[in-house]
Amino acid sequence: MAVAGSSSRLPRVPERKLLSAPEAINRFVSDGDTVYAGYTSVCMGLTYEIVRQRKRHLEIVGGSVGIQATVLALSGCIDRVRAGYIAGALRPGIISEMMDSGELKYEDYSNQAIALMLMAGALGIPFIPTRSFLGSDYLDPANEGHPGGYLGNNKWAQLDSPFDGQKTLLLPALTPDVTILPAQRADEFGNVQLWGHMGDAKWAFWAGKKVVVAVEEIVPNEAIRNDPGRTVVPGFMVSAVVHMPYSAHPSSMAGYYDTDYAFQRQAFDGISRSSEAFAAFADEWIYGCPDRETYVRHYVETFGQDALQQIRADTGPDAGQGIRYTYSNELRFP
Amino acid sequence: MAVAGSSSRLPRVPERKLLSAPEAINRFVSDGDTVYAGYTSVCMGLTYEIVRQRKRHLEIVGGSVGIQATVLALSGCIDRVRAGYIAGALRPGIISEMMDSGELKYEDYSNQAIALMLMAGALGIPFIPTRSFLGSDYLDPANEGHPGGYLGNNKWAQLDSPFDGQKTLLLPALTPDVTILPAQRADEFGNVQLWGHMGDAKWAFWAGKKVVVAVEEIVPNEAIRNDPGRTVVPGFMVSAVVHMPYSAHPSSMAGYYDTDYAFQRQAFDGISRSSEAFAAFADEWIYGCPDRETYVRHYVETFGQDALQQIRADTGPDAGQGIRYTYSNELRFP
Amino acid sequence: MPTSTDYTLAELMCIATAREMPPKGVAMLGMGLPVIAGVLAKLLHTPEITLCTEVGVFDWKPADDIPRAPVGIHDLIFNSGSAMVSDMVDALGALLMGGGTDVGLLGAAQVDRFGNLNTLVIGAYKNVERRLGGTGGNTEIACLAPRVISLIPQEFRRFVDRVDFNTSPGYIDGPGARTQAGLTSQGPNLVVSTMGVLGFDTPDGGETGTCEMTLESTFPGLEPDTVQAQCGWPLRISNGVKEIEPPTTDEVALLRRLDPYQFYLRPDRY
Amino acid sequence: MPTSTDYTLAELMCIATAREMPPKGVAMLGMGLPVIAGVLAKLLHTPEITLCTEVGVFDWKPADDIPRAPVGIHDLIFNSGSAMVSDMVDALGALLMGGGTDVGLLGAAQVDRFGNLNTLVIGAYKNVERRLGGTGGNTEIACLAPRVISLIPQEFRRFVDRVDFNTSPGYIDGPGARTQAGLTSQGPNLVVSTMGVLGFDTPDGGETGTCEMTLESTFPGLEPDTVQAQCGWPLRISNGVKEIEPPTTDEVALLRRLDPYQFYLRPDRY
Repeated sequence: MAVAGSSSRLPRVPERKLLSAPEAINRFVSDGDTVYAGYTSVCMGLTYEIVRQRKRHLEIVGGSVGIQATVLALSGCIDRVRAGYIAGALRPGIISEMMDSGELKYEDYSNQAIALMLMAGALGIPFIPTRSFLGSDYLDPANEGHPGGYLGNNKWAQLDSPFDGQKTLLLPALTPDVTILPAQRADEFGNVQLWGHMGDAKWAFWAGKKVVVAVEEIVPNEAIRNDPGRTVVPGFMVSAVVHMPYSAHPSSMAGYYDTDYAFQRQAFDGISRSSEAFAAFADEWIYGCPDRETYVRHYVETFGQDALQQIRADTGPDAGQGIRYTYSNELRFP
Repeated sequence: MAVAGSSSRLPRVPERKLLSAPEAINRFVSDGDTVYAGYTSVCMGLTYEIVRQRKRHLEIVGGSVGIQATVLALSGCIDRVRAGYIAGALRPGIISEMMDSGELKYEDYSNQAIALMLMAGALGIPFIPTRSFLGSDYLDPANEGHPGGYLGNNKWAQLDSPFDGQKTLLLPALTPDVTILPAQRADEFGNVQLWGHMGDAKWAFWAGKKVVVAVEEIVPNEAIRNDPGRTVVPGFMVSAVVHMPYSAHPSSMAGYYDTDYAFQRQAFDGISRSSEAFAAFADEWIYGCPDRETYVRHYVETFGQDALQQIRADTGPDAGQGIRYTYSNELRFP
Repeated sequence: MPTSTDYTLAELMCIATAREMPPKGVAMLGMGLPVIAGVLAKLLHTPEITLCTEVGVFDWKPADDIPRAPVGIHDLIFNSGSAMVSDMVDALGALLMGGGTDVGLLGAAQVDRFGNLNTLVIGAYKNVERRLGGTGGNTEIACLAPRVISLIPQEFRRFVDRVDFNTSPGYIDGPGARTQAGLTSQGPNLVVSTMGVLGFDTPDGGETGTCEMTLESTFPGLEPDTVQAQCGWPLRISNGVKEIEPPTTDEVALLRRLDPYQFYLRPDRY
Repeated sequence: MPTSTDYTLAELMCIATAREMPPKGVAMLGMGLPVIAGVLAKLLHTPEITLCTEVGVFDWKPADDIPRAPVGIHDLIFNSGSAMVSDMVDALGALLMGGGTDVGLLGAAQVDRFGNLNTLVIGAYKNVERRLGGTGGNTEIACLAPRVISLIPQEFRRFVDRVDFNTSPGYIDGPGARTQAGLTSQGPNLVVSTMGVLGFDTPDGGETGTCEMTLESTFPGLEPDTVQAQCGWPLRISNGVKEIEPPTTDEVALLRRLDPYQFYLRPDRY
């Protein structure tokens, strides 16, 4: 008669969370999934694994989606994007063409909207109001049914507050099928610690039905439990942890490495211009480097150890002086 | 033509935030204010100052309101309470009588509801949905218009989600006129750092139109900026900082002192039974100790230095090893 | 395992609850006895259970030599050994309402035949006989946890046909009522009293069956009639009702070690 | 203070913006030039201004010898020297929508006579001529900040009578339109271009007046006609239109020091 099993929406894998990248992506990313894959810091290492496993018909969501979305679109992995900013569309090229042709459907939101929608998804509420968008052309009925859209009336809804009449826009909850993010560290149980400004990462961790995280360091469980206020999501909400240094490169990871603009411009800037340019990039950096160690080695061979040294995040003070979570061992009771 | 001044709802006092308790309460608590005054950790030091300044017609709000609400009610400072749990009503006595007689009006919510309402208030949205309360007698129309109530139709409203039809309860935003809380530390600019489980404190800090915080330690601005992830609310949202060790006693402050159950039982348990009992308590601990230093001295004189030693939170590991927010001084650009 | 006869019924209520904890999954511990029952389970039976509380405690792991069960859901001791500490929006929002909880442990002043709980008032809300503290996080745990174990002393005034005020829905008024109200189905739920363990007739989470409380087992030496005498409606009795195993000396000893201040269990009660 | 003639118009746009920053208060810096303009102001003119960005940066205080202006709103350098770092719900929710921001700094592809911005598409949304990146946090800053300073290069294709898509409401289509749409009133707002500084005819935050963009001052050596030639509607010209002070050598030197990688300002543009 013991209460057993689990009806939760989360795929619990308490047995073993430390997986290789191929295992984690194979197990937790399925064709057709809605994928959150970062905003300020993106997990390129796992993104490339998605490309190598040729996942198809994915939707990508996020506040601003950058190089991870560009690579996934050019690889034919995604056919929908729900975001506030699509960096790949900034300049004319293949991404813009895919959006024009209908090959890549899109629903335009904003950074605040996506963050609130992820929070609503995490909280298990069906919608959350915002006071943004009011007065903009996003809400102009003339723009309903635009050819890129795929959400229809489920994109948002207007409602005056029943309490004070304030006009609001109701944003529907967003629960990605899988959240893929880099972080500084985790333990083998999936307890993730992340610090620094983090955009919409916290709520994406909590909103994802499945969560795959790649970390710079695996630390002992005690290191997590000694400073539980740094934990952004507890292990029991996480599906898999991948130990993958430099997983975010060429984006940044506070305390470890900064953005590599030189690489972004040399290797990335041209990839949207022609399918040949992308194929050359992918052959070298995605297929040619089947794991992150090979990628880092190839990077060093190509640009030198100095390049890796230069992006190292080595400036700034140590943190956390004088923080204690202590309690009294023997309480004062009458 | 420079953009000057401020239309914000916050009373900015950038010039000087480090105030004495009498100054802070005199300046930022007004008769009739809605006051949030803590949940898991409550600021008794500032609560007593409110009593000494004989503020009137306050409303107290919070998830669970404990000894701070009891003291404020018995002192005649509050006439309304909006909470999920009213510890003072647990046992028959003056608080229950005040609620029965209409002297103390009340609107019953829940801990989750108050936390969400504070968050909505902080976020500047007029309401937030929950899936709690559905199926309960709180929503039974037969219970509308109960004699203790004072919010009427502004208490909450039911709405089916326009996206999926899910039944929800809309909770109105809660923006206390003033939030009063203890914390571990702050700098003189009002940047507050708080750690450990914190109930609804974070959102109360952000939701308060005015914010008064009492801290165990004043630390240099650099200590804050070296570990900005510990900051729960930035100084520009805070009205006043009071340096007041043991401000939360007999409740607890992680890393400093644990709950003093002996004092709670000896000094507090009887105060709701008769007005004489409360008057004796108030004479000794509120009026007899006009500031927190005197209070602590009187505590030591009464119970001995050992008592203070016993509640000291001295067990548990040091936190924050290996946390660095570093960046690269010289970026890698082409 | 040597058994003990030196125990109170309230102690056995906690011990029996600990035995009923699921072997793994996420448990949200409500105020009061749920805390000590949850810690007892974690240390003795179900080391993989994940203990959480609403103030922002996630996956608290007590040391083997822990000096006490946390005194209340907000004891500072929760900060040492938790995998994460944060706040109530995370705990009652993202974790509980977000669907990450497997079981909630609750107490209440009253429970009724459908497992509804009352934490607010005795008497009518518009004509209060006796005011209680209020629901705290009880309502959301009852509404949102996929199953609930309640610890309620077996007293006639507490086991009532219909709670004076349903703060915390069980099966409300019968099959289908939860989903009709907008709640997810729930179960198998339990009530552990000071006299026995009671389930519910809910073959599929409250959609069918009578959804009524059903006596599954009694404490050693107690007959179903004794339980019925402390219950305000004709209690369903399971066909195979049995006695639970008496407490072991280990269970009693650990429970008492976890309550050094007799905060949870006073020898003079039950 | 020695003035400089060695500057580009884009540099002067940043310098002029920095001069227009309020002396104190909370500034939310949008993507692109707002970051370097805000840092320039903080270091040179308004040390008490509070710099924030939407990714969760609160009150960033650059060291005097800071090696660069942050490259983007999410540069790791924001983690060193901020009073608080957290996330976007805190920054765009609790701070911005909660009412704690005094001024927002924005860029955009187009601006129109009522100060509306466009960050999304050139052409009609249903018949896109040229897709842009999208609005990011631009929309909420325009909707929710009580005043806005926009940095827009003075080009005919950018200063249009009506933006192709109003992603970020200014005064929408005239007096009263903001409040009617459910937004708070706003102002005094500014557009700083590569040729001058433009205010709006909004005596009381957009409720009265024409709410039209109005040329307040021009850059050294430029006539209002030159600005008008790069503006797609008949521009209101202030009666007292004047020339701004030329940049000082300090302003130019610091601006260039803050942009060591020519990320913000390339010498070949404007």
